[in-house]
Amino acid sequence: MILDALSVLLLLLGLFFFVSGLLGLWRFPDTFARLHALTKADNLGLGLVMTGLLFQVPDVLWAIKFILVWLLALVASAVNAHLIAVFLHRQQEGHDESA
Amino acid sequence: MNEAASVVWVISLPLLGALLATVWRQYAATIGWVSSALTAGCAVWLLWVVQRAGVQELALGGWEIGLGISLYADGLAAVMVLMSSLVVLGCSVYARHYFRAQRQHELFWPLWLLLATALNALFLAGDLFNVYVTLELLGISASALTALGAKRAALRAALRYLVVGLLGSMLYLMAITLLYAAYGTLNAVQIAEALQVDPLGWAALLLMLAGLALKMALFPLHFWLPPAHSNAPAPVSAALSALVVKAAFYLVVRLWFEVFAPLTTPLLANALGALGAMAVLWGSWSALRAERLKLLAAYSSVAQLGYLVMFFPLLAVLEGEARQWLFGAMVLFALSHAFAKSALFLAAGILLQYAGHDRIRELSGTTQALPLTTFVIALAGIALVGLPPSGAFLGKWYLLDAAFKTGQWWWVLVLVAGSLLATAYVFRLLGHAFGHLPAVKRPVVAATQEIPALALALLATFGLGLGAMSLWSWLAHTGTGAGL
Amino acid sequence: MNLLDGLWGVLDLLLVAVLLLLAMAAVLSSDRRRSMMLFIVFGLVLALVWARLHAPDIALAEAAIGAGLGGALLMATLRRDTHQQTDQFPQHPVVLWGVGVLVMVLGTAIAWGLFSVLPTVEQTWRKGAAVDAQLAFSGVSHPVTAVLLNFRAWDTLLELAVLLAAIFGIRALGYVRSAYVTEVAFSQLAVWLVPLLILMAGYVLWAGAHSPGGAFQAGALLAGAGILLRLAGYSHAGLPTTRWLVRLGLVAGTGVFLLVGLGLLGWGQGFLHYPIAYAKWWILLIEMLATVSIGMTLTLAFMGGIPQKEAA
Amino acid sequence: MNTVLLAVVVVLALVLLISLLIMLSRTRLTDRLLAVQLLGTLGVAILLMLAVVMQQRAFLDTALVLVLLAVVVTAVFTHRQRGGKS
Repeated sequence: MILDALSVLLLLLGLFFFVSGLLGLWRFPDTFARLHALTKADNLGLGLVMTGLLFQVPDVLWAIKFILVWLLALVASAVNAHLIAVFLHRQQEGHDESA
Repeated sequence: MNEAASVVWVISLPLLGALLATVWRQYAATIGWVSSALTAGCAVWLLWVVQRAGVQELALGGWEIGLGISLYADGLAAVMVLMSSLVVLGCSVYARHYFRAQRQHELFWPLWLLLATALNALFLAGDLFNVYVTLELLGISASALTALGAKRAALRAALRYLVVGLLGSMLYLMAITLLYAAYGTLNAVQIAEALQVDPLGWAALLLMLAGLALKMALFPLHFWLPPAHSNAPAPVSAALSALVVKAAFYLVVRLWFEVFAPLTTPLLANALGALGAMAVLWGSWSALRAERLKLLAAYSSVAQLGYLVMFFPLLAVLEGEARQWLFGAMVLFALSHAFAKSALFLAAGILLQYAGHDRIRELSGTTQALPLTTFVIALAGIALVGLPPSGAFLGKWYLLDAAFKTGQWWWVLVLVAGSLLATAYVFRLLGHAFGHLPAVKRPVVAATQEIPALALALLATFGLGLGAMSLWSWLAHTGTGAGL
Repeated sequence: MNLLDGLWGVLDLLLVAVLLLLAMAAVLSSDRRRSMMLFIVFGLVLALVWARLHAPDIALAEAAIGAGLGGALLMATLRRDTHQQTDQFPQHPVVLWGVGVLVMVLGTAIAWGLFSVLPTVEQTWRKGAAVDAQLAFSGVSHPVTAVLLNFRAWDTLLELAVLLAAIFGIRALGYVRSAYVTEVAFSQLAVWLVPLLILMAGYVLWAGAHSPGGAFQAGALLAGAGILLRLAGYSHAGLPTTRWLVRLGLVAGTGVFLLVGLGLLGWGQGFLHYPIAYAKWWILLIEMLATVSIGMTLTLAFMGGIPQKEAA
Repeated sequence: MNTVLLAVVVVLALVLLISLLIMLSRTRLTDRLLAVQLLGTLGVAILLMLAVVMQQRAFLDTALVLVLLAVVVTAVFTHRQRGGKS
């Protein structure tokens, strides 16, 4: 019961971060700021959702896979954010007219 | 080896050839024509097996049919496989000396053999989803081969051809989804047995007909055919016009007369026949006005497919013996067109190589320079018009006969008008070709290019005409799906 | 219980709304880059929908091939397409009306057919439980793999041939390969990701015997690794530098599949008829080579052909 | 508990819908790319939740594949070609 409550709490926190990421995407003035808000949101949001779910899994193999997904998502989101930032930077420097 | 193995070999040999030609690129041409020749041999074997031992049904993997896939070879399928293998063989021999650029050579052979695999696999498929897979292979290899034409127009035509082909396959796939959801099997015979006259059946029939009409370029969905068929390399054009559209027609025949037989009403058949009639008139008229020989040949294909569809309304009302003979005549007409049209395209390729263009107005002197090629064009023309002794003559004659017998005289008008137009475009072509030019240089033409074209043209006229009776009677009486 | 059903209903509605919105936006958008981004998201949401429909196999395939690799290939195509010309279909009003009517008729036919089949589809599925009955004799314990590699192996064999035709088609279009600018930071990250992708491919292949997975998904992951290597500055994307070895790799899957089938025929078993005792091993062999072939084909599709010597 | 989890999934799907609408309203390419990233993460989160609710371990593999290939897609999209063309 306590585990369930904890799980719900974490899930709600995760949701909060997702929603704030959404707000960031919507309201933040320039793209770098949006990038910043977004990366935070989806790493933390996904992390919290994942942790919340950890209390609900049937066996330890599930738990390992959950953590694996999250770790990979961290790596992936770091790479993604870097790529997007470089792309954006290049655009703003005027290297790229096609976008 | 047991007799049913022939079914497997006519599909496996070209596929094996395609794989070998990919890896051993320097021997690709040799691998190509050797495997085509072996396939043709196996196709004869298959026909012999079917003639002797009746319908061959092979459950692949040893699973019960329905769970596993079956290959199904009856008389119609065996004849189509033989037709396709012979045309492929002719074009393969021709193609050895056709391509100049190394890159084209390297890409042509694997794709060409994959096309041959797809055709034979399609003719022999007993499973409707398997048919879809073969349609995919056929569509992709055919449009890739069209792109080998290398000109910008060819690339554009190839891409459009690809998109149209995918659209057709998609419609067909949707129909299969519906049928599978309703009957829980993909096997054609099992679906035919279970099929009921209900909205689902109608929807499936409509979707399949629409998809396949697109693929066989039935008027008014023929818009993609002339650019694709006229811009592809000559051996590819030959196969596209002679075989690929015919594969779609073959599927329509199978679905119409076997799977969906309870749903097909004379009204629907007449609607199809009307489209066919318009295809005949429009295709022949456009062929008459075409500036280029290959464009003429492509438009003539639109018309010839129209004739094939015009058999449907008459088959819908005839019964018994007369219907069987008419069915045989339709197959004979399809065969005749396959050989004639491939010969015409191969001849056009020779002309294009030596004259540098195929503009009909400027063909004067062709007879002097390329007598054999002109002869091939004339023979192919005989079959396209439907003059005796070609196979098409028998087909048209019997169509005429059936139209009178059933009192549907309006088809006769279309038939006569189409034939007159065909005569006009063939004689316009020959008229220009026979134009005399002073001092024409005789180019050296590789015999391996002219002989296959001649052989195919002879098959269309004398072969099918004089040897037709036994084949016709066999088609009418055994194994064809007509009686199913 | 009622609340649960209600929530499922709301979720379904939301997913359908998202899917429809995406599809319409992707088709109607005039900017092709935008369309493709929408298409990729479409693949992602479609994977969710398949998951919701209890179809984990298709969800996995959609994630790997539809959203992931398909997206990468589309992007690559768009970037190679330097001339911004579009092939306009005829705009004549008669043609447009004709197409419109045809689409309406076919759409109605599909809807009509679907509505008539929906009430009975469950029964049909129960009746057609032949796969489960024969699963024990197929050599694998996952029904989808059993269908793909054993019951309907012929379809899969031909599908592999379709991939082969596709790669030749891409070559026939004669794309100009452009070189990529390599960035150090990206190359460092790619070095981390490539082994992960290969490991994951191995896992997905192995998992296919007993749970969703298999050669096509694993091949897509391998191709993902190849694409990353290509972008990170490896001109051959990890493929062999000997050209005939590449070609051998391309045909390996189809080739072994066909040779096993024909070999069994020669053995007296029948085409593609595995003996029960060895079925598992034949399937494993075929799947492994098919994975390699699919991975190489998709990587080459991204690159536009077998790499030539590239200027530094 | 499943009801609660499913409710969270519904909210996540709602967020997905809204981010899609934001994405459609944006004209700049990078903004759209950002939105795609958010959509991807939301998709993964929904898949993880569905895995627990529907007791399907296979969805975890799907999530892994999505995460890994998302990088490939972004890399292809943002990578620069020689000659300054992007």
